[in-house]
Amino acid sequence: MDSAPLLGSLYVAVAWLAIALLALISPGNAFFARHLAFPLGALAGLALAAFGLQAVWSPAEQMTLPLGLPDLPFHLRADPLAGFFLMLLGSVATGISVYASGYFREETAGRLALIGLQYHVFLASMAFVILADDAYLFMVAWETMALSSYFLVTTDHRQPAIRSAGFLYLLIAHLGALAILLCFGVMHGGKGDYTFDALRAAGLTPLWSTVAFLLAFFGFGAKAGMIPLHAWLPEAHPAAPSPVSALMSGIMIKTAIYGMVRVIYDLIGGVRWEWGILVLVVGAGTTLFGVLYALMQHDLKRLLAYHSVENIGIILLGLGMSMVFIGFGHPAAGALGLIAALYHTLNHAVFKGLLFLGAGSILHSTKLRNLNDMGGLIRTMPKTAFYFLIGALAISALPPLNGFVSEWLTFQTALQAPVLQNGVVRSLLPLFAATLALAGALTAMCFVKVYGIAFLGRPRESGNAAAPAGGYGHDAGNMERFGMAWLAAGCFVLGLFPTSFLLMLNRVGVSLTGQGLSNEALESNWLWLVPTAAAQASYSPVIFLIVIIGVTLLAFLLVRHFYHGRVRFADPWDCGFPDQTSRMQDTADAFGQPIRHVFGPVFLMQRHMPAPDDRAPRFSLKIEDRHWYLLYLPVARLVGYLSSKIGLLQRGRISIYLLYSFLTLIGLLVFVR
Amino acid sequence: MEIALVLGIPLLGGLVLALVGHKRWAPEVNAAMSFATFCAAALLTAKVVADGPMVALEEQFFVDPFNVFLVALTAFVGFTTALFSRPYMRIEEHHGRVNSARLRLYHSMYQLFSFTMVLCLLSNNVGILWVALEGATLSTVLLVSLYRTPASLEAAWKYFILCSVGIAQALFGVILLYFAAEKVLGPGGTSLLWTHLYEVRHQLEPTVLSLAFVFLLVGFGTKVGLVPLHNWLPDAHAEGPTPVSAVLSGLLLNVALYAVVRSKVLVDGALDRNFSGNLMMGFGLLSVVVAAFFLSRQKDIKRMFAYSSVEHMGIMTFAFGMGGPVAAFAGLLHMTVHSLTKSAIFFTVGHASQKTGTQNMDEIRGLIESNPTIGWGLVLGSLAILGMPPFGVFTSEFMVLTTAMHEHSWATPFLLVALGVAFAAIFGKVQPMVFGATTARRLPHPPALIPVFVHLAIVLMLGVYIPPYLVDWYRQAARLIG
Amino acid sequence: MNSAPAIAFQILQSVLVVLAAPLLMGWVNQCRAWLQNRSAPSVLLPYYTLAKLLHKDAVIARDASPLFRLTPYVLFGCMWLAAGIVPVLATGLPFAPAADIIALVGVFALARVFSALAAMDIGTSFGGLGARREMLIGFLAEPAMLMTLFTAAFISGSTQLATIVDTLAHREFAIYPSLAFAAVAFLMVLLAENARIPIDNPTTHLELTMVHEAMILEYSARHLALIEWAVAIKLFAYMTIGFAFFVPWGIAEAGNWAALPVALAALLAKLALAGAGLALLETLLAKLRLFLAPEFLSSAFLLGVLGMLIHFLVSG
Amino acid sequence: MSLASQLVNLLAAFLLLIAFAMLSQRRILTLIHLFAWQGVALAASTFLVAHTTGQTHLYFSAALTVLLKVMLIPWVLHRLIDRLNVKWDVETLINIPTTMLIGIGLAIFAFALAAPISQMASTLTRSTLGIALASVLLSFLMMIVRRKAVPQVIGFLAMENGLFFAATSATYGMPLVVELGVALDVLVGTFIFGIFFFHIREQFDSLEIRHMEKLKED
Repeated sequence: MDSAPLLGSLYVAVAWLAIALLALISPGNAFFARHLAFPLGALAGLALAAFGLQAVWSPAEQMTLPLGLPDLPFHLRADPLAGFFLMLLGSVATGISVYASGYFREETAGRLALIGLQYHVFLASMAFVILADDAYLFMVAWETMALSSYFLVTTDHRQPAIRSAGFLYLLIAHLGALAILLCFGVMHGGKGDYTFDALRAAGLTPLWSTVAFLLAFFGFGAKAGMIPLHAWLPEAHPAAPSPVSALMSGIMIKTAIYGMVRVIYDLIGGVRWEWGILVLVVGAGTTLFGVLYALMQHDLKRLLAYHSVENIGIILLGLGMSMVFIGFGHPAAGALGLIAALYHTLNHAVFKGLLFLGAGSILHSTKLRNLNDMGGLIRTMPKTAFYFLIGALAISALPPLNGFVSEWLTFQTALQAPVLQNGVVRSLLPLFAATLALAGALTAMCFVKVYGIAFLGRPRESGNAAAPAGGYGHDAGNMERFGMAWLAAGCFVLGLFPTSFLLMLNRVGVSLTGQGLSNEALESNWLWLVPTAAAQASYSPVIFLIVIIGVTLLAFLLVRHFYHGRVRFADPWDCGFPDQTSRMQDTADAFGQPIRHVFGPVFLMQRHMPAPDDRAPRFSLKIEDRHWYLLYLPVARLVGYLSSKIGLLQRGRISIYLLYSFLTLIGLLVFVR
Repeated sequence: MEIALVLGIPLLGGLVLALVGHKRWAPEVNAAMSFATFCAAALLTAKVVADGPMVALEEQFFVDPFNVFLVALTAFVGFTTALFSRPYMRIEEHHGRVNSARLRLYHSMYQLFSFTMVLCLLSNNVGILWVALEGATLSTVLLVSLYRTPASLEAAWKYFILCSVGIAQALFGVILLYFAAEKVLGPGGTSLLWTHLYEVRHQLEPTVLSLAFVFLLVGFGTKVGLVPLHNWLPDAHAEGPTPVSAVLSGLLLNVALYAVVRSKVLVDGALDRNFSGNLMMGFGLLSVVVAAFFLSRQKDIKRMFAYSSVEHMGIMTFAFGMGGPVAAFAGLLHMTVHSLTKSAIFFTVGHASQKTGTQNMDEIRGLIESNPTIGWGLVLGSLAILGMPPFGVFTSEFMVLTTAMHEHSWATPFLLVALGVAFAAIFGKVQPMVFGATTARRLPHPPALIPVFVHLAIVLMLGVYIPPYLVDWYRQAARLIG
Repeated sequence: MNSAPAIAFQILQSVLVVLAAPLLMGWVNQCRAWLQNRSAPSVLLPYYTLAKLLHKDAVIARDASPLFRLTPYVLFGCMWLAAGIVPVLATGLPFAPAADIIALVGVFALARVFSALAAMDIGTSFGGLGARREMLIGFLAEPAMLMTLFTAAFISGSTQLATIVDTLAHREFAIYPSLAFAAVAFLMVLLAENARIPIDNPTTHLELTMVHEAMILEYSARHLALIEWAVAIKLFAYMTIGFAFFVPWGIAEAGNWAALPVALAALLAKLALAGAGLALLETLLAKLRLFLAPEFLSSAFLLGVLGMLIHFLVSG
Repeated sequence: MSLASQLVNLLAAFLLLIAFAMLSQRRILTLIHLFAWQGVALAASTFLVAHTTGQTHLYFSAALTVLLKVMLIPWVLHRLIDRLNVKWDVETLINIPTTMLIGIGLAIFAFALAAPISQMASTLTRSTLGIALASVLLSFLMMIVRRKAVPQVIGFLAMENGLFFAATSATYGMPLVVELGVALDVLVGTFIFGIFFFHIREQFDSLEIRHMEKLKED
């Protein structure tokens, strides 16, 4: 069949919808929702990944559904870009769905039915966002996605914090959606035709295309979580059940990247370098802000959420560089930047999904989410600890895992700067690369903190009821472990065989920018990752891994062969101070202390230090986001002020009301005269 | 024939219910009559869709796609509201807020109100249209004060005075229209017949018509609830019984807007410039913005949704003001989905406030826990009215916004701000009401929630799929008024 | 490229680095002792220490996880890998294209992360303290290092070490002002990364100041030996990176046996000088307070960035 | 200018005069009387127009006016204030001279507005359109400034009078069916107002509308 990938993807999306409905229909004992829905959803995801992969390598194809507006039936299209994101969605959703089938198993029937419904509607709407080929279907899918995820976030709606998080989330999502809607309004040529084909053909003036770009950037940025529109993200992601956090952080915010690429590269077209500079500046700010605030967190899921902000910043850096290069007429370098950004998108989906799942397993088994209460989990949850370590190393951009590859590609893009003619811009790009370097190192620091505090050391608050002296909880169940293993394998595959993905992304780049990587890059085999030319840069993760394992093993064997393997066990050295307790270990807050010291002005801190004579000394620290005070609260106050002023219009006096009518009448009559 | 049925059934129903007095089965009769009206309206619709526009009874009545669509909508919402009011008013009676005399008044006036609505829509005579619209005020004013509380009396008084005065201005507009028409059509009965006016609209005197339009806009606009003429609206919605709020928002405002749009068509014919359109866009925009800011300070749940009606009437007025096939289509669609959604919201709101014994939003909590259907109905309805896809309200807002962006891009920042503020306001208030721990008690009668979900299902359907015949129908209507 | 002689070169270099690294350590210590007017220990002392440690029984805390025992090997492996990438004796090594300068920095980061994790494994307050300080230094040193390397990368249009060295060593001589900035920055990073004065003092175990030593407090015997060895290789690797960038002359082509003696001699000379220089620096400088370390390193970072900008200004 | 037309103009002037008088009148009883007199003037002018032009339906209209606005409604109002025992003087929000000044301004505005339309009219009453508009606006003003419920209603009814006058003066009256409908609305409206007075009185012990300012944004 000709339209296999598109039709197949459509079937998968419909299958998800069907699962959603079936989950709702059998609420009695929720057998379906409990045992079948999520595994079936995972299978569908696997199929979607395959179709997406096929779509990348097939020519673009379109179809219409007999639904939608008059004159505007739903248009669907599968092209390489969509195919890539479908693959991302499908493959990551597979792991998360398997995990979810274990995670949600103990929910009550009613809740489970609702979760099953919302979860699969969420998945289906994301698929439709990617498949949409007209503005209307796109918006419908986009907002359905927001709505279904909102309900998932508020699953535990009895907690006020979760309610307000959900509200904030939906509000910002809606504002962003309005901006996107207006962006489509700008692009459509007044012919009432909202298909993407028509929008592509619109031919805007530079002014209007810049307006469209700004609207799209704002609208999609709100969903992606770039500053200063990120405020919802660290609230909503921790509030949601962990598989949902993983979906949101792993996939949903990537649909915003999809939207950005689709609208800016494909629909508006004619990318200008000034746009790229804006994207770079925002991206750099987002990156640094995200990682610095992540370092300050002690709520594990919140910390991960801030890292999502950071990684969106990294993706934006790649996109921005790409736009700068394209704007200056260097599509090859532009394609490289785009590829780097998209590759990071995929990588982030995989490792952030993995990390959120790991956090979910911790939460599930210990009921803890505050790092300061954890410790020593590696002993009770060794398997989770292993998977989490892989995720942590991947997000810290350490070779040979996947996070490194995409950051490496981004650096390579920045190093193309000498081709630019504009001296200022040329010297700016390395600065953004410096930001990326800084963020990478800070991320590593943050994950040393997370891993060291949560999994290593000894349990901290042993007074905690959930924390028996020997440690907490139990390891994750089989399904949960399988889900994590799937994504952890993804980290390895993406890290070790980047060339095949590079070639795939090259097709995406060619389809969007008209030009791809150099021939030398394309001819390199699976072993060698060569972005431009072998003399310029190359990287072979497989060899890298083999050597590092080989050398490590060699060292081990040599030591064992020439010497002995004798080991004695003892208490840790107490420095001559025998009364140490596990509470004296470093806490998450303490770990961030140097950063607070160095970057003090960035944070809004409220600290309470114990006095020397305190009976029960406590240290408390509250870090707040300055954006609240600089942006959100002023806006809220302005709205409050305006509405209080407007409220004065209506003071209950009928005479005044009559006067309004009277004045309106007189005013209009004067106007008519 | 069908016209006679559509008009006769509610009139008969009103008389019967008034004469017989309150009986135990009065709510059922009310619902049955409304159902019969709906059936007749469906017949009429089928006929018009098949045979095209027609006039009847010495041209005093006429039906075209525009008004038959509203007749069908009116009859449908009238019917579902009657279904809803059956348990609702029983619970009110159980709570001792109404007695049988007032129920008699309520049921008969409900039918008479339906009658005036249908009359207003079907009348070919602009004068009778005015009379019917004033009749609608008269028939609902006593319903607003049904509870005889100080607040409800105050609300009804304001409603009565403001609407009567407003509509008096419209009468002046009608006189001016007649004055202009007489020049062309000669004195006598035909000069006020819309079908005739429509044919000669290009020959009407522009000065007079522009003046007439001002009076008509102020007059009918008062009933539409355009800012700053809207002040009666929140009070009347908040203090009357909920079924009345539902029909006020769902039907009366639509019909008043219908009158404005009809006037606009004539004025546009007479004037070259887009005079009426600009005025309507201005009023629409003002209503949207002001109502959005009002929304964020509400404490009373019905009052809040009343302001939401002001906002949505503003959007429709803006859409019709823009004109053109897309915007007019969007306006008509918005009329449909707004009246369905808003009445559905009022149904849930009614039961919610009965369950919690208050209309104060700070005291309503945890509806999803205590009664999932009411809670989900409210939250889905609110999301729908806020323009969340895949509900149909989004469809029309999509068309309005994108058209506005293209043709009147200056207006879009205002719309954007207003929609954002409205979203924050309404959703920020609805969310705590549906989530969290509950404050509700049991109801003595099972609530009627089927209408809620029927309405929402239709709105949902219109969001993803508009049946072709409906599209045709809208298109024909849009052509008439675009 | 992947000819047998080239592979032989690769193996030769790797083995040489591993074996020679403790010698460099000994040389630095000897120089420092001379400069400080102490009687110097044998230049071979590091070898004796390693042998002693390897023979001892390992003592491990009861709570230690497998990560703790794995880390010394990983550290050693990482450093060995780094030594294989850097063109110490020759360019065009068969293994070199597998990792460029960015990957090299990645290798060091990997090692750092593992050592910090291992430090936190036991759950003593010292381990955490050391890890925290190490990461603090690392997060600043790593970007500074990258910026330095980028300066060179921009000059040569490549991030491949081999290409960079080729460009700098074999083209006609040119003065790159940007490299001067980069060199200073690199030196600062080198000091910080290798736990030298003024950032850390490799000889102290004072709680308030120690960084690296705090992290490895729980290690003993063969594990400690591997770590110490890895530290020595790291210093060696860093120095040779510096040579490759700033004084690349004398380096051989892989497989060119004839050039080997020259390259070896050049390397020895450079190392001797650099070791002495390091000892001199350590003698002249005082250790900084911990919270001055960020300032020190951010200056390095800024110098690196400045070097890059100057490259663009001058060449543009 | 024909005699009929002069008479109509005279009656129109009389109508306007009464409108001003109502605006300045404090006593409620007198207000009702003035309203009745306004009805008389309206009926007379309608009759005159009917007689001159031979528009038979205007006779109906005139009769209806007499019946409704001269007799029935004043009588109802009279009974109401008797029953409700409200004979107090009328207070205004703005003092009466100011109100009058505003009224004069409105009248001038109305004339200016109506002038171009009057030019187009072919009726013998055409010059009175401005007066009709002025009396509508004056009644509106009166509704705004009065603080009691009853005078507000009288203001509303006076506005209807102005509208009727506009209809006859500009167009020789609306079609009969419309006139009947409007009359019905006015009648029903008056009754509902009456009902309201009792309800309000029952709830608030007074007919002052300042009690009814509770529903507001605060």
